Amino acid sequence: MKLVMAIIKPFKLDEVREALVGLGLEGMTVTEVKGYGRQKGHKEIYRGAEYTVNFVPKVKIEVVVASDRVDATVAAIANAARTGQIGDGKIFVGDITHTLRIRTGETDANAL
Amino acid sequence: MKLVMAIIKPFKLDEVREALVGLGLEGMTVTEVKGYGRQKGHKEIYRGAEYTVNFVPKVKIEVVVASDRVDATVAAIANAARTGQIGDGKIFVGDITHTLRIRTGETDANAL
Amino acid sequence: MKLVMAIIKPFKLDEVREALVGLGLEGMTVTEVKGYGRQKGHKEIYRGAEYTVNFVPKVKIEVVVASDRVDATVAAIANAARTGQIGDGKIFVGDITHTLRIRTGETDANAL
Amino acid sequence: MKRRLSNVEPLLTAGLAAAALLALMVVPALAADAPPVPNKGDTAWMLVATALVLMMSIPGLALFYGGLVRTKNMLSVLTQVFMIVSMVGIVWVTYGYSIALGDNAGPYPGLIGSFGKVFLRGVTPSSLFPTFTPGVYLPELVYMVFQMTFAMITPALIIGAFAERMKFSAVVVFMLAWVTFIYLPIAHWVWATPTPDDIVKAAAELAAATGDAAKKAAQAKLDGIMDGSGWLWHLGALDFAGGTVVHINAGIAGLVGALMIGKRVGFGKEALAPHSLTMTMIGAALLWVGWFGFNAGSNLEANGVTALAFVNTMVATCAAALSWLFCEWGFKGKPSLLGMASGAVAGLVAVTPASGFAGPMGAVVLGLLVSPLCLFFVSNVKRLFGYDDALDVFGVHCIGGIFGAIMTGILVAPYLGGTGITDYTAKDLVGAYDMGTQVVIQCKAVLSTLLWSGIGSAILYKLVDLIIGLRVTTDAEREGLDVIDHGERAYNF
Amino acid sequence: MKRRLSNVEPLLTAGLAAAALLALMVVPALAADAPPVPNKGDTAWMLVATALVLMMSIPGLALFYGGLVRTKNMLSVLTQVFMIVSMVGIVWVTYGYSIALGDNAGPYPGLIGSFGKVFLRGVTPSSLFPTFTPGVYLPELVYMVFQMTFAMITPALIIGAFAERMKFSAVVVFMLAWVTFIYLPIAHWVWATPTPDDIVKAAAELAAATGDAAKKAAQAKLDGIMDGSGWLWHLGALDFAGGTVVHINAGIAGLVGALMIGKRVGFGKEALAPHSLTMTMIGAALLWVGWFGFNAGSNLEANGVTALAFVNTMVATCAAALSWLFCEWGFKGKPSLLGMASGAVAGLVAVTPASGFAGPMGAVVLGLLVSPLCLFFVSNVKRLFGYDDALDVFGVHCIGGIFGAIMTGILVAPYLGGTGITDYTAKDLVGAYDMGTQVVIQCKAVLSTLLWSGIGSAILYKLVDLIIGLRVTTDAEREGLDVIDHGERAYNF
Amino acid sequence: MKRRLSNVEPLLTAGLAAAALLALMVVPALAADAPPVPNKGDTAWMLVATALVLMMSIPGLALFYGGLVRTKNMLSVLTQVFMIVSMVGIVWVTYGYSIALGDNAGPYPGLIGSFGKVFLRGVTPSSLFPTFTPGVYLPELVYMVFQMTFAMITPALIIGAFAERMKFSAVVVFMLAWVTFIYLPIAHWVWATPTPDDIVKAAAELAAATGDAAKKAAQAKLDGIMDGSGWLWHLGALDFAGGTVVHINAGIAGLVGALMIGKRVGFGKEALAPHSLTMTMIGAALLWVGWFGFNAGSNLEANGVTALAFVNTMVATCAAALSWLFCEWGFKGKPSLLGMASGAVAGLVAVTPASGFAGPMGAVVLGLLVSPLCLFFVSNVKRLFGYDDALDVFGVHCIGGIFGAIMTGILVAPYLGGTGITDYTAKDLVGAYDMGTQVVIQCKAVLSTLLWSGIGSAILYKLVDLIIGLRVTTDAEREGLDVIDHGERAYNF
Ligand SMILES: Nc1ncnc2c1ncn2[C@@H]1O[C@H](COP(=O)(O)OP(=O)(O)O)[C@@H](O)[C@H]1O
Ligand SMILES: Nc1ncnc2c1ncn2[C@@H]1O[C@H](COP(=O)(O)OP(=O)(O)O)[C@@H](O)[C@H]1O
Ligand SMILES: Nc1ncnc2c1ncn2[C@@H]1O[C@H](COP(=O)(O)OP(=O)(O)O)[C@@H](O)[C@H]1O
Repeated sequence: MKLVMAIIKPFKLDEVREALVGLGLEGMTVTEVKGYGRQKGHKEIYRGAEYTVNFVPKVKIEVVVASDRVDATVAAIANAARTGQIGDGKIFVGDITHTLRIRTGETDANAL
Repeated sequence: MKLVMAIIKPFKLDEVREALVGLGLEGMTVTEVKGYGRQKGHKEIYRGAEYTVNFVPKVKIEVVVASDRVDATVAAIANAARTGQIGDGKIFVGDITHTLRIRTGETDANAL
Repeated sequence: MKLVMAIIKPFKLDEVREALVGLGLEGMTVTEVKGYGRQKGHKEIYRGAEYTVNFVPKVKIEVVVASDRVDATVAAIANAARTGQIGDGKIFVGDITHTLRIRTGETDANAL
Repeated sequence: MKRRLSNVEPLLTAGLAAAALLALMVVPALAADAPPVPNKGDTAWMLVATALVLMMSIPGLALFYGGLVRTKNMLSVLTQVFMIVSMVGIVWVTYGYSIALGDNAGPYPGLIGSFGKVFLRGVTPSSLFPTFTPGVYLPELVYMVFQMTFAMITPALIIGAFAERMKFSAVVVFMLAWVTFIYLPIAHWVWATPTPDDIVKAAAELAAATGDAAKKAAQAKLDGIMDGSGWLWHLGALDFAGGTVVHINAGIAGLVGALMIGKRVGFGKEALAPHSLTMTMIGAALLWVGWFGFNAGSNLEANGVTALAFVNTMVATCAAALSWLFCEWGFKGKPSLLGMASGAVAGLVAVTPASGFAGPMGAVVLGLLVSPLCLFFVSNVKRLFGYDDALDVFGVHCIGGIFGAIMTGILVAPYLGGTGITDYTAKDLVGAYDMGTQVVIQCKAVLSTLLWSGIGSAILYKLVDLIIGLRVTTDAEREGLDVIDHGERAYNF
Repeated sequence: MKRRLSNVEPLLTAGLAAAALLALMVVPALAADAPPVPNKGDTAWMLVATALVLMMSIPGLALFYGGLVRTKNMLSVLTQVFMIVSMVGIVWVTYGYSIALGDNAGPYPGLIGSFGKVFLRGVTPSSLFPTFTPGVYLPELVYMVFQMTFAMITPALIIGAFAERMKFSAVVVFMLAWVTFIYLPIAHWVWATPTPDDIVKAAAELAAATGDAAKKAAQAKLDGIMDGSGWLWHLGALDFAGGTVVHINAGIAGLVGALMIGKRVGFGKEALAPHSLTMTMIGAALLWVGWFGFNAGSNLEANGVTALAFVNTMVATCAAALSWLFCEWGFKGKPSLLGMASGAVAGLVAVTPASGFAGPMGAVVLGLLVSPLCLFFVSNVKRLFGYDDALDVFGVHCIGGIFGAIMTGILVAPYLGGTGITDYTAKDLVGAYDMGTQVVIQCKAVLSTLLWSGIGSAILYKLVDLIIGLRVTTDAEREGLDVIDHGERAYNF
Repeated sequence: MKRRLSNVEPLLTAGLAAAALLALMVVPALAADAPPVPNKGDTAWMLVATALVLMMSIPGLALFYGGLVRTKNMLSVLTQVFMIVSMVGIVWVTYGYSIALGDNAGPYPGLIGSFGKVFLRGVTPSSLFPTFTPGVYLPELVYMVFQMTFAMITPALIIGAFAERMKFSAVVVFMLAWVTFIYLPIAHWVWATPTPDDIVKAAAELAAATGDAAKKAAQAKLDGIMDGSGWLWHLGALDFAGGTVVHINAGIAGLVGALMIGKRVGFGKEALAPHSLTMTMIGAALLWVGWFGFNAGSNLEANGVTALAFVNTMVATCAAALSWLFCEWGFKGKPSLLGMASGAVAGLVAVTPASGFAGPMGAVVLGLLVSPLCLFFVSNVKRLFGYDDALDVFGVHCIGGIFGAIMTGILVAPYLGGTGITDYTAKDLVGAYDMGTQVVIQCKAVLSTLLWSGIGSAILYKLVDLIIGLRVTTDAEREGLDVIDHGERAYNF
């Protein structure tokens, strides 16, 4: 199994979720994160003091899939999340060696 | 070493923490996340507008353990987190190749 | 490629970011997390009721780097994040098998 | 003259002859020509009422609206309301008061005031202003600043319609123009009234006049006094505290704005849920508390009619809040806080024109009815036509205001527990109330407001759009107005 | 008649003979039979006081409570308070006012009013209501709406006890019943008082009566007047602004509710920390500010006694806030904001019955003592018995109220700086104060309230439980009442 | 005597002879020796004003400040403000009032009061206190509690300067000492005034005196009365509502504190962004609303001058808010909410001393000018010198206060629309106004305040530092004062 971890623009979350559901993936986990990259932050001034906010709000989607579905998953996310503008984000893929569904005790592919 | 990553129901956090501590694990990292899965969200209506909230609040626990303790760890989490109802969550296990304790510079098993 | 995941003290975030940028790393993703470890939390009392807050606020930095840059990356983070006091945090390294830049479709090393 | 004249009511029922007597008895000031002394109780009440109306705008309205937008636009709402309040304060003392209410000496006294009191010329701590009771006066500065707060809140109401997408610079320019060209005239039409003492005196002279010539002269004098007042008031429109001037006016300007600026990015697709209903609740509660100043303060005195306006404001709001809650519970499945708060505001809006005229039970009925009507507009009608009146300025303020204005013509009826209308000239007596006529007058007032404000606002939006543009870019809208327009974020938790 | 009669105090010391004089001198209205005219300063003050008491409930109490619950239940608290306020407003004008305070003409005038003023029948802008000073009247609408706000806040206080677990529908039904069957009678017992003018006049006639028959007749008349009042008041219970009617009453109803509904899921195991002490602080501060309307408004006039009640409200609260802060610092290790805010509320509760009777130094002592007592209850006693009075309605309002009620009987003593008690009939003179008797009377008032409200509430809870059920399911409780009951979330940051 | 004496102004222009007449006519109380009766309108207004000033501190100032600190220090700000308010309330009734304003019978009446009214000895509900109009009195308890709220807010202002790093215990001790040794004397210097009636009477006797000896005696009597007043007031310093006593005083104490305690950890390196500008906006709005009580309440009556102070408070604030907004827009690129709110507060500060003296247009000018000045201080000057006045107590309150105090000397000029100065002794007449002299007097008042408060505060900080230490450890500062000092967190979302 593989962990597909995508960092995307927050307002793209719903489209990406729909794309994954369309693929038959029934589970995913989402985290609000802050990203640093080519897309730059903004300046804020509070009375005298000026602050540069280096991080921009992003959303991280983690979805564990069977290894053979990785490519489709990555493609679906990329298509749904793309705006073509700087800051669209990244997709990283890593390995998962075990999976367990807590409720039932099912493991691995059955647990996804 | 292995990274055990568990997505659980928020109100189970304390029980899971105690179970892990009971196992002699002295460190873990917790993130508030939103999960999508079989457990469905709810509807919200604000004046005329109706929104379906697809995600439910979950907690993600990440704990890195020596490889030989993975099974015990997974079992402990699963036992503590189980309610038997939809949405109890998942446990995923992946590999960790290096570990470092920042304070002391200790590495790998010593750093856990 | 490797995923370097560091759990650090929140007020060290800017120094660590600068250290990574100094190394030529142009992207990273940051999450606010709660940590449990040797550093203990505090007590809160609300009227009669006493609560022990077991978790302390931490920041998790995730940065994916080419495998040959792992050591430099880990060292840079460790140096910038160290205060020498309990709770300085951990650095974990895992494998990443694929990477994709959503905007351009570039993959792997080119996508970092 | 259609404002209730409570203190002299019993006398007035005796008709014109009584009026002569009255001039000598009830208003000794006139007889003796000694300057009237403001009652300190009235002054105290009106100062408090003024502070309460300011509190309605900031923080009240700002929070009510602010809680309903997304986090990234919170500060833009707060800043816009705060800016409008401040700008209108300066407009008011420089030329607004004079043009709207301070001076009926211009060439078209029915339509607009004139520049006689620009920069508050001649308004000193000892200047007096008449209340609605003959012989009772307030320090003019009190009246001036009380009315200022009405001019502040009205444009601030509008911003809810085009929230989350209009440029801050455009808001500044538009609002300056809007207050000047839309608000000031309408306020004049409805609220520029003659001094009751003058009417009473003239009516007494008319009554005392013998011989045709004398009668004609006296009548002409009385007519002259009446013609010096705003045309809607002269027509007999009843608007105790500003249903037309404030709510219908702002509501229609909001709708026009929402239509001309267009929908928010993501409207109808993404969830645009309120970022903090807690703030919205605080805002609604402070609006309610402050509205006592608005409605009961509009009596300009602290007496039994003030108490009536106060009570009506209380019970209409209770009724409307409950009514929205239960309608929503019945029709949409769940009783929500936002619904309850919206109902409270709808009730406050509806009772505004009626507050000093309806009886408490009439106010309860008004409240019970206004909520389902507004609920229907903010959900069904809005969905049907697909306009993005972001915070329902039209659905609540315009619709609630129209309903309240028309119902005022009904609920004022003595046989429905209303106060009836007493004429200072004692020609129309209590009881001789013609509901049909009054409702027609009310509709005229509503229509004139809709037309002037609707068309006028459209022209102003268009002009501002041509000159500086109304709307931010899509990217800016996504990022949020707080960072884009103001360089700040509301929260750093 | 145990309410202080400040203006005529010096005269009264001359005894019964003076009373005759008084009726002619101080109350010329009675002599001349001219209708009394309300003082506009009084009217202004009472209108403001009313607005302040509304502000205590919303947003004050709603935020104070709301901040203490978890995020997921925030809106349920806000909605419950808002709903109660609105519902009671309608109850009050339809039948509540008549039954509680508007009408002493029923068959059991000591126990309950009657339906003479349902739907505010006969209450017009020119109706008057007596204050506590002979010859001084308020517009009745002002009195009516001022008292309405007391009826609004009392049931709202209760919800803190069973917060985070009671069904919204159950709250609606329970509160409607509770106000009707518990609040209205108790308010009548304590606050349904005769017109001072009537007493003064009757006392004067008694003094002037010669011959046994005449004396008897006069005495009977006086007795009749007194018997027309609420029995607790007649008994001589001192409760300036509602220690029994509001705080003990709500506090015991809360405890009974907490016991009958049971503990929250996770109580004692999970952390149930307040979600926003910022909101709690705002609430506490607005409660304090609004409480001036509550306590000083209860004098119904704007005079020196009003000032005394105002000052006592200020200093008792200061003292209690400090006292809780330092007790907590000493006994629990850290001085907390929540402690300080709780102390302030405890002080406000305790000074409520005493506010117009104690001297300022007495109020300070009262404040210093009430905090450790309440702190002991909300921490130790609550832990000992293990009931889940979620927001400490019992520990703060009931205990603080009982303490304040009893201490009122002590602090009113002239030799402790209190005002003493002057009888309108001039039979008890200032100085002839019997502390023992008074404290016993105070205890009787406390006990009757505890019994009626405690038992009555238990019955009502049980009935509601049988009919629609009091509590949500465990799953719903875990999810939070906001989403379950209201379909909304408080925050979307 | 430099306070405006509005009601008798026309008479006074007739000079000394008129004063004799006046004593008999306008102040019949004095002639007939009947006790004056407070006007209920005045009493109502002043009670409301008092509640408004409390609302300025809590929740107003607490939120304004609290929103500007980081989440982890929110409760520390709220608790400090709440604690100061409570502590000063007790200080005031035990000895503060007596020492500052209650008693001019001590050995140095120009410098300090005495212990005659400790524990409010002799202050009963029937005690009266003179207003600024001869013959007009308030219940002394009202005056006492109104002034109490000024003593509460002044030290609370200071905490903004050393926010986020001072130990709670140190704040408690420092503030107790500061109020006692710095605030009470300065309040006395400026606000301990003689009874106008006494002056008028003495002036009349002087005018009536014939023969050198009689004249001398009469003059001595008049001088004696004047010498019994605070020295700054006697000097002729104009400070309508507390520019010196409150704002300059607190502002300089804050700067000294910020310097002595040192910068926050991370100052200049880490982002120390406000955690909730929403709270700051609520605070600013409530400060504005409450400030009407502060400024217009300072007239002690509800009349035309009260209205003037009210209007000036309104328009100066509007002008200053706009002015800051546009200056920031022009010079820093974006118009911010924080800027607008800061401008509003700067305007409120600046108009405080001038509120009853300037004309409305003068107040507008004052507001327009104060904002760029304060903006320059909080950004450029602060950066230049590198002190960490965390919430800009010096830059806004001290600088704004100084500017307002000096401008008061200018704007009071009748030819600039000001009210001019009328002397109760009728020696200086309206119009005979010498701006140069007055500005010099104003500067003296400013300087004395800066010196006494600056040096005095430095000594007190040092003492507290030696005894218990001023500052928390670096680790504690990183963790946040909420958890460290109070064992709580502000939010648990
Ligand atoms: N090497 C990396 N490791 C982890 N996260 C990264 C890395 N590079 C980029 N990111 C994440 O991807 C987001 C988008 O990257 P950015 O460089 O701004 O735009 P783009 O992906 O369009 O080139 C960043 O905000 C960050 O959260
Ligand atoms: N394939 C997946 N990848 C990542 N997270 C998942 C995946 N499937 C489920 N989850 C997480 O587990 C949670 C529980 O899953 P759900 O299907 O609702 O219930 P259950 O685990 O009882 O079958 C989800 O809310 C989501 O956060
Ligand atoms: N085994 C682990 N797995 C995941 N996170 C860990 C683990 N051990 C520690 N951490 C994280 O590292 C943080 C610091 O650890 P702690 O033991 O407090 O101090 P130190 O790193 O100085 O020994 C913890 O708060 C937790 O977030």
